[in-house]
Amino acid sequence: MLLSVAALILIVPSLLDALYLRVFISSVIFTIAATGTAVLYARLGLVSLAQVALVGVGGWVTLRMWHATGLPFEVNMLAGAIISGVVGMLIGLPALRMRGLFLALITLMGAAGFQILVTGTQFPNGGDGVLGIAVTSIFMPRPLLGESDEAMLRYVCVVAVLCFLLVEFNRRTRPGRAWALIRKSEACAMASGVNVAFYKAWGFALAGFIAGIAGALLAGTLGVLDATTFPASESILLFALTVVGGAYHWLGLVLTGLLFRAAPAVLNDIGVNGHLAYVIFGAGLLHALITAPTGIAGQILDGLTQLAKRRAGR
Amino acid sequence: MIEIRDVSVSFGGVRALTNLTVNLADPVVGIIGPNGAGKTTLLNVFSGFVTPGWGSICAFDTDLLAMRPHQRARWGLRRSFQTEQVVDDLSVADNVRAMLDSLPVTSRSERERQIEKALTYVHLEGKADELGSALNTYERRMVELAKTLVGSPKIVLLDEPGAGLRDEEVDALRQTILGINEQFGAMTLLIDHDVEMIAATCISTVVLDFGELLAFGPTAEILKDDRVKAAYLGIEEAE
Amino acid sequence: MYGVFLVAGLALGAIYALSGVGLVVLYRSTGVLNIAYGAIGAMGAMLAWQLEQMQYPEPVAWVAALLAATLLSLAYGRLVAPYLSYREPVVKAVATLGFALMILGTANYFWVEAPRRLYLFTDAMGFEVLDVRITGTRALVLIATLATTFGIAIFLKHTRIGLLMQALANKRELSSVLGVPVIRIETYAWLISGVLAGFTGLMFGDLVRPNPGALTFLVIPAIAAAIVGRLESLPMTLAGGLIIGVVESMSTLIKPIAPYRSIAPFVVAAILLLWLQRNRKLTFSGHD
Amino acid sequence: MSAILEIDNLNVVRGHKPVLRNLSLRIEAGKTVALLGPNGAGKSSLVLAMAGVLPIASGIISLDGQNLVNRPPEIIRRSGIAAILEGHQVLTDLTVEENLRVAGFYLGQEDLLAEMNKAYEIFPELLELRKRLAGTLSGGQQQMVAVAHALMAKPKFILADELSLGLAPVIVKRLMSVLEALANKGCGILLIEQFTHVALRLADYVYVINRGRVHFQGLPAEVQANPRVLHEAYLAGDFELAKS
Amino acid sequence: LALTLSGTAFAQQKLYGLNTGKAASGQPILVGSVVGKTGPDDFSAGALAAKAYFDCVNSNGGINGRPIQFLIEDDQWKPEVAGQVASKLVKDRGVVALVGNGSFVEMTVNAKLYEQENVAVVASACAVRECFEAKNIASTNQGPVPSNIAAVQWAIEKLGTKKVACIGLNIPSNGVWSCNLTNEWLKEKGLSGVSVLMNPGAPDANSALLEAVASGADTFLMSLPAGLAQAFLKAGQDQNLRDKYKWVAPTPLYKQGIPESIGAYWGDKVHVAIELTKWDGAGPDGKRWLAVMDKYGAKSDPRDTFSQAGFVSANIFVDALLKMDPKKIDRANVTKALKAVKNYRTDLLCGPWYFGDADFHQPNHASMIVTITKTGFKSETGCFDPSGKYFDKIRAMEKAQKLTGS
Ligand SMILES: Nc1ncnc2c1ncn2[C@@H]1O[C@H](COP(=O)(O)OP(=O)(O)OP(=O)(O)O)[C@@H](O)[C@H]1O
Ligand SMILES: Nc1ncnc2c1ncn2[C@@H]1O[C@H](COP(=O)(O)OP(=O)(O)OP(=O)(O)O)[C@@H](O)[C@H]1O
Ligand SMILES: [Mg+2]
Ligand SMILES: [Mg+2]
Repeated sequence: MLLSVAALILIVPSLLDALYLRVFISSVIFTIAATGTAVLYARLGLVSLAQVALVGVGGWVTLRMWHATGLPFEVNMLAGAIISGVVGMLIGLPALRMRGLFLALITLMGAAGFQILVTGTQFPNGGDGVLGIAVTSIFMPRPLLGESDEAMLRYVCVVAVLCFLLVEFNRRTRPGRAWALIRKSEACAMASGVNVAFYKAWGFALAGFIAGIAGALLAGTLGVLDATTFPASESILLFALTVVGGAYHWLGLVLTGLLFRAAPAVLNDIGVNGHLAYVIFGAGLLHALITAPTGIAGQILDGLTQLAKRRAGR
Repeated sequence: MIEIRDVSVSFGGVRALTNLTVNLADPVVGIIGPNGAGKTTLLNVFSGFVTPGWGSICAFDTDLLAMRPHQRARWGLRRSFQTEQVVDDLSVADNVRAMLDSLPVTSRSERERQIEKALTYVHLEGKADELGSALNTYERRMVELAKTLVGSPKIVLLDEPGAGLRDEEVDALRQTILGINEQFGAMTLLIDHDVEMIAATCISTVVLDFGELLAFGPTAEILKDDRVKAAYLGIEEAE
Repeated sequence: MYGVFLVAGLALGAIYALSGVGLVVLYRSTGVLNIAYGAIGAMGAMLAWQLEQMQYPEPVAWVAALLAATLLSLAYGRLVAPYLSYREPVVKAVATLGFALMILGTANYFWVEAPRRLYLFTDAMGFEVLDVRITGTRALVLIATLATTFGIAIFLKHTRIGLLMQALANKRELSSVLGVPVIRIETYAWLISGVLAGFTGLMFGDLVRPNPGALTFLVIPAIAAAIVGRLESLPMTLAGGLIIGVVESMSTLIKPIAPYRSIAPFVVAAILLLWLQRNRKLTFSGHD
Repeated sequence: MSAILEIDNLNVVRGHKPVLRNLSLRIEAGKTVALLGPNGAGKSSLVLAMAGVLPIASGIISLDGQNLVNRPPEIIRRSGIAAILEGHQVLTDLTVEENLRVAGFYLGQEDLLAEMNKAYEIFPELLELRKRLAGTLSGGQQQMVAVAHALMAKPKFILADELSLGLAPVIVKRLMSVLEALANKGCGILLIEQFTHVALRLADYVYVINRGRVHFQGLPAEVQANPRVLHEAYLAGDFELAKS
Repeated sequence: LALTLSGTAFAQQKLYGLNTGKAASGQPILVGSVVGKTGPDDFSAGALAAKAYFDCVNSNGGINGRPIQFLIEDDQWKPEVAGQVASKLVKDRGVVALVGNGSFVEMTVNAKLYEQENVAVVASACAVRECFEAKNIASTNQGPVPSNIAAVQWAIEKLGTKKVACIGLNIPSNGVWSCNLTNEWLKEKGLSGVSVLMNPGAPDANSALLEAVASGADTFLMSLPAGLAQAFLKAGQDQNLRDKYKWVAPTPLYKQGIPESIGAYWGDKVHVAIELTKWDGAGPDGKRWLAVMDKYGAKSDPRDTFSQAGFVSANIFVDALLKMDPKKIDRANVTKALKAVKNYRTDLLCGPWYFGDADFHQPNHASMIVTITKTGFKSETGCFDPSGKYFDKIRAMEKAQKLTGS
């Protein structure tokens, strides 16, 4: 499994042209972000509609760190991820008392607030002080291992795999079991000795951390960021697509990333009018939500098991 | 030894428990009473989901109410719920392991030993690796029971564990409950509407009615009590 | 000075409150938080503008706006929503984003960005309060908000349909087993909310600007007002909307935060909600 | 005129799994039919299918010759079949009284009040609780509301899934006499009970099902006289399980 | 008569490029354009005008026989998409240059790519600061700063303005930047200005209006996109403030449909500084622009300032290429040729245009003032170059590098 993924990561980037290199880099980055959404949704039964905003937080911190210190990208990325994890935890604090739609909406308020703040402050581009904006944007350089688009695509893929593994590790150990109990019922979890508040906060922190990584990678790819990338509506869309792709399996998250970034790019590339693309995209979203309740990945996997069964039956 | 002193609970204007005072000492104690008598509420007070207006519960010389819910679990309080809570996408062993995660059982081998012992005790040793979703109602009940038995429990609270089981299964459950004290050293409080089961397992029984203590004593005597018959069993006219 | 901003804030708050009320009404009966609410209203407003351009009399524009919004709302309610009825509320809510994108794309396709202005006869009326002129349109928004808030609250409480709507919102499947004609009742709810969306869109088209994008995403601050009412209480939603408006307007007076005053809805909603929840214990599964 | 609720060769699939397989069964007005079977036999699925909640793959459900297959639940309810679903299902955000009003909303105002009063007579507990949100009731109290829902509908047939679950013996007794009275008045009853003896005492006819199939049908006396009937039916399931 | 004739002949010649009347059939020259089309506003007018002109050139001999293949990409107002489509044009398709770019986000994201790949951009709708401060981008429009200042300078001279409230978007590289520079300019003149910043998504222009009123200014400078400026005017009308204040604005309000949509109430009360010359200018290039648009553009293509700017960009490009050896038209040579453009004169611009080799490009900085009447726009001034240090610096640089002298 891991081997074939490694082979894919090695080969595919060298086959793509410049446009699709860029498109796939973005797709993988948002696959990573969706991984965070999925931790909350699939493992804890909670919904965060602030994930794209947290990606923004991670990107902001990464840029700020680089302009301030000039440290290697990976260090800044870690800082971005940690801060974004903390912010994620703060946004998730109300989750200790709420769940369901309410909680989702509270996180949406967080995302909307971020949108306004960051429109006003913009992302660091080399200006003085904490909030300073430079006359001419200074671009943060790519990470050493990702200087060309081709290398960058490999770089984000490797980070994505690491993020999957991080989540998988959490899922298979203590936090994973605690989350499973909480999802079933908080009362039951408490009666089982689970510190519900802690493990919920842990889930939000992990989701935020992963979003931060995605943000850092986005900043690393583009060198500068812009507030228009992180409106609240994008956070809603990312969650919707996580459901459409399938939150319970990594394949679903890969699909989420592709739907979020590659699908619009393909429509744009083949010259579909941007407004009509919205219509197609919206209709596709509705269609997928209706016809694939377990997500597209769920359907694919279901189909495969059925097929395997039928083969075995014969 | 559990001392319940003056425990009162009200939800808004509804009094669910009124000045409940009783000392429980037997290995298996039954709690019965009409619907809405306050049985589940009493269990919720034990596990900390409901904070009583006043009163105290002292168990094995520990003030139970002073602890937060998950701390009580670490201390040794266990409970099952009126609707079962087995997690579908965890294996049977993981369902039990989740309980041990937050208990101060340090060594890995000790944990595995305890899981095995509990699963063997409820006759699920062969299903340790199956997912929760593959179990039937009875097996799910048994997983819940196994969960309450790991990590040296002191008190096990069971809320209608027999509901929805068929007769032979109830028999098996009965045997399981009876052995808890001997095998795991915990004291069991059992709520059930199945009087036969109460009679067969509980040494003494608490009867609640409208949040008040209606009667308390050895089970056989209690079930003969006229007030209990009238309020709970509904056999006053028949005899 | 303060008075001026207070009055302006109330006028602004009425905008938030009006759409908040529309959102809550639908949510209470169908369990759908309609993110497409703004888009539906926008479509109504654009149509009204178009008809005004084509020199139709104003009443025709009004009717067309309400009708278009109602039809859109009904279309979603009848054709799409039933397929999602068994999904969790969040999924039902985000699904409406798909509908919003469809409407927004269509509107933008037909009405490419251009200078536009919607005229309503109420614009010409007006009176002064504390040095602020309140136009007829703003007054109408405030009155309509008050009227719908209390009218609908009474309707939901005292009529059979209101009761059945509540039942549906609570448990759809059980309600149908109990004999509630699900489709019919839900149709009423989508109808009412469609009319409200159309009216809101028309008012916003006048007060904000007839621009599909701007009107579509106004739904997010409107959700803030609805949150204050816990998606349930109409009077609280009204209060929430007004408070948000006043806070936003008053923060103009505090220099450092003035440019960021649009954040008010979100901050106010979060704070009020946390405060209203302060006594709640940890949640139990299945309860929001 | 006596109504008949008939099920013929019913097949129901949940997920990818057939849960009812060519199941046939018949309930006559005024008669009580007990449906027995181990956990997962498909009893609840049958009730859900009959109530119109589960889609039916093939087969016939007919009430006096009128086909009810895949009709919406509210139509089935209105035509006189009231299901009491498993697991004390109530409208949690509504008060007890509102719950009853919803269940009988299509009756006239007077009828509604009359039925409501009848329900309160059977469950005086509910009268006291009528202003409470149903979600805050105890498990047993909720079950009373669920039964009252069915009574409000003035049904020709009642499908009762695990009626006594979580109810105090005193209430179970009361309920059983309510069912008896209903049957005497001409209502057909499908009774699903884990307490076999309770069910057998009340029933006029018994079906034992397992794994979605009928394994035995006959008079309660036959089952009582020969408990092996039950055991064999239950074991049949295990046997199949071992095979597959 | 002779004079008009020769004028038409001149226009004719330029209108048809090489004026051969024959379609070009050689190897196409790839040219790209990145515009923000799908989003809060449509910035594609410049590219559409450029396309019309390129079509015209192609059917008249092309660039010495080689047709221009023009690829327009929509950045959808999204930085990532902007990066993607620029990569596509510059790397995958290998365009020799970009012409007619107009966007809010594209220049910021791609400035570095253009520099690395040595491709020159003759933009036509720059809106943010980064666009004017990039090495390889020069635009034919002037952006908010000169336009703001021109409007204010005129208001001081003609309307007696003393204190200005600059109403802008709370975006650092747009509203904050342009309002700050305007305020600095006012300070230099011994007057004062305040910024009133609002969020792009703000629903209600009313509080911005009240804030502006509270600032004590006598003149409101609406440095906003047309939609928001209009909302601001509407709030002003609601409060009936028309006659209590002076109302001026930079270019965005110079747009078809504005007089009708803001309404007769505002007739003769709103004054706009425009970045290029008037649409109905009588100059040969002005006429040629409209003629090309009519013949080669779509009916729905806007005929506005940005269309003019796109037309100018395309002309600059074609003129530069026509001078080159058609066999040597590659990116490096085109970039060199474009950067060498100086003292380019057209009646569509108020001043001469140049690309130059600097880190900073503001070739277009002279404006005209128009007043919005009930039915249209009325000229107040001819072209003038605003005074002040900001412009002195630019003019000094132009002189030193001989970019404008003839
Ligand atoms: N959250 C609550 N809010 C209001 N009243 C409540 C709440 N929880 C329980 N009650 C009431 O408290 C009383 C006791 O309820 P409890 O659940 O303890 O009964 P019980 O003895 O377990 O009954 P059952 O046998 O039916 O499960 C009931 O009248 C119930 O309605
Ligand atoms: N939601 C569901 N989706 C898919 N399969 C289900 C679902 N619920 C139940 N089943 C399956 O349907 C079969 C029949 O279940 P059903 O609940 O009808 O049995 P039952 O006879 O009522 O059992 P019990 O006595 O436990 O209530 C079982 O094998 C069960 O696994
Ligand atoms: Mg109970
Ligand atoms: Mg069942």
